[in-house]
Amino acid sequence: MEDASSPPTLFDGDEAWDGLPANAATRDDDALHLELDNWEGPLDLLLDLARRQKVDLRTISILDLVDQYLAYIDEAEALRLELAADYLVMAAWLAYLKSLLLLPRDPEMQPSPEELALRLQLRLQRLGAMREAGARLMARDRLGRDVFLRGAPEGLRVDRRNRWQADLFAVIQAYGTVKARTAPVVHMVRERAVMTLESALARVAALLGTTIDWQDLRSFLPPRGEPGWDDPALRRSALASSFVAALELAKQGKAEIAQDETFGPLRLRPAAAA
Amino acid sequence: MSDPDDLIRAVEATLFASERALSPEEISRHLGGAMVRNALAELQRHYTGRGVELVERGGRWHFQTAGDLAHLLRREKEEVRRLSRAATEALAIIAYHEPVSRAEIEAIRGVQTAKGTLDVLMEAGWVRVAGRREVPGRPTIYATTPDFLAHFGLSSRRDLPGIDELRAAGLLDPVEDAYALLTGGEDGDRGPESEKEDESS
Amino acid sequence: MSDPDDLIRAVEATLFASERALSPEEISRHLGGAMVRNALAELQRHYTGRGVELVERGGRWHFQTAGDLAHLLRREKEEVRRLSRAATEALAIIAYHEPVSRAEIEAIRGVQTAKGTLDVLMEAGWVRVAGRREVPGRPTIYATTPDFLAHFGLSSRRDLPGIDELRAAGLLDPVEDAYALLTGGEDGDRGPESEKEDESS
Repeated sequence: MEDASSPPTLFDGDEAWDGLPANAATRDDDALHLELDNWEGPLDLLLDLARRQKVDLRTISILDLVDQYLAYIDEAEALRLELAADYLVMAAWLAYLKSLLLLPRDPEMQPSPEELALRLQLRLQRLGAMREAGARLMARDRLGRDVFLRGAPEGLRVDRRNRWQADLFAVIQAYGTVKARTAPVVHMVRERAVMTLESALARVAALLGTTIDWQDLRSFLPPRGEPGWDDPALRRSALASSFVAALELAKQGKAEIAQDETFGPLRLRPAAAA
Repeated sequence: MSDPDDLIRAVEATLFASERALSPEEISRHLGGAMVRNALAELQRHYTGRGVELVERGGRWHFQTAGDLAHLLRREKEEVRRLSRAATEALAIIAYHEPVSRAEIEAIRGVQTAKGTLDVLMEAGWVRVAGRREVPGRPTIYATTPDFLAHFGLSSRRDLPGIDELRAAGLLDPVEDAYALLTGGEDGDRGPESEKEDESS
Repeated sequence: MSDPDDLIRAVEATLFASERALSPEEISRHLGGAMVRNALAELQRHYTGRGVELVERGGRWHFQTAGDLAHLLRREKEEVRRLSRAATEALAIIAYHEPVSRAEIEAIRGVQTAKGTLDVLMEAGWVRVAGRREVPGRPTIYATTPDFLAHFGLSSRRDLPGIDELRAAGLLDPVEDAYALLTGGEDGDRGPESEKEDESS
């Protein structure tokens, strides 16, 4: 029932399985017994055993398959091979299925033993189909093994080039910025109309010479009628300068200053000729 | 030998020079917006039967050596990954059923899939995460990539070997659906939703 | 199109897949000792005028993209970039004072000007080297180009507004803040340190 002429290397272990489908049928019995690790679980082992029946999976004898599986498990146990639990679970389930199939049936049973067997058969068919498909894929002309891309492609390059964007306003504005930033800094003080201390001193001293009695300091200021002297800022300046002039004259002993109350009018008169 | 027109020459040169497969849109963009589909068809025809062929893989085009010359070109230093049996089966299941969740892969294989198995396929660039299935638990689902098609010489998933026969035989349907069909029962534990998804992909 | 014989196809595929140019002897060795010279000649004839050519260089053969299509291998992609503030200022100074040396630009700007700033202006095509100033050190001097006038819509440099006009427009007032706002405040080719220098000067 096996085809010993097929190369055993087709099935050379789990790590390098790249072979052809249906190769279970090509393995000899020794391999079957010794290479337990070759199966990817109980379903895989069942599929292998099914393929050994050398019939279409749709017409497989489930009873035969169950017997083969149980025989294999028995043998493995006899050889004290360590069996993974799922192999034993499958064995138990298959033994149960076999008993159901052989015993007089219980018409009430759902699903029936035949349906359970059918389900197993469907699963085996699907796994078998995929294993075969995988093998057919692997056997195709594969890129880098059977067919090759160009060994030394020149490659397509995309050169990125910058297109610089600026507008005239930005350039002109930048120039303005540079000029503004680097222009020498000159501090300009705005010219203001003032009455200088010198002119106030001259005016107050001159007016004081024509005065006999106390006079309000404000009467020493230039009269409002004169051009420019209506400017309140200038008047404040004149008042301040005249006050300082009065203090100066008092210090020189040429004038006397009196103030009757806080913030009251300042009065001024020539110093009594002592 | 007829002289190819400038567009054909340009497409030929672009594909020859490119380090990777190009979609018609990419070629067109590279050539300033020209329509390239006719040129591709013409080139493909021209290279048919030569030592080098122009092929389409997952919507992208590249030149490659002709498959029947593999025996001459096969390199001693094998650069192609040898997949474990588990990975091969998982890849086949993903390719023929995509998108599939890990649980669906395991349901077909009847055994748990080691974490590393899918990693190997993703590292090879053949499988990608394709989102999550909108069912309880929102499992991650997997699908193949354009690189998968290119590596195995498939123009599209329709070229997967035997996929039409497998589909016709119902072998791409879940066991429960096939079972329900065969027994006339309604006892499918998978909804029509996942079924539809299988078909449309 | 005549079907190439198997040897021609094999030589074609071998050269295509090779990572380097091959001598006829190497090809022959690869193909089990076949005589390949006729095949090479036939292939070269076949590819003449196509987008890809078979060429011999120093006794070794390889495929390459046709010379007149080499421009296809490089596609230029333009990126529009705004001139940095430093570059804009340097450009303005060159425009107003040309020809000027870098030291003079720095003296006017009041800050150091990075080498890259002038490079950008030259890359943009607005500034050119206009010789050297015949003073100790013979510094390079810079001037604007006709492209500068064209880009900014000036018929000559005399169209640039004069200092008086700038003043009248308020452009000689410190406008750091307004300027920063207008240009996004970024100063591409200069680090934050020199930027600070800029502010404090």
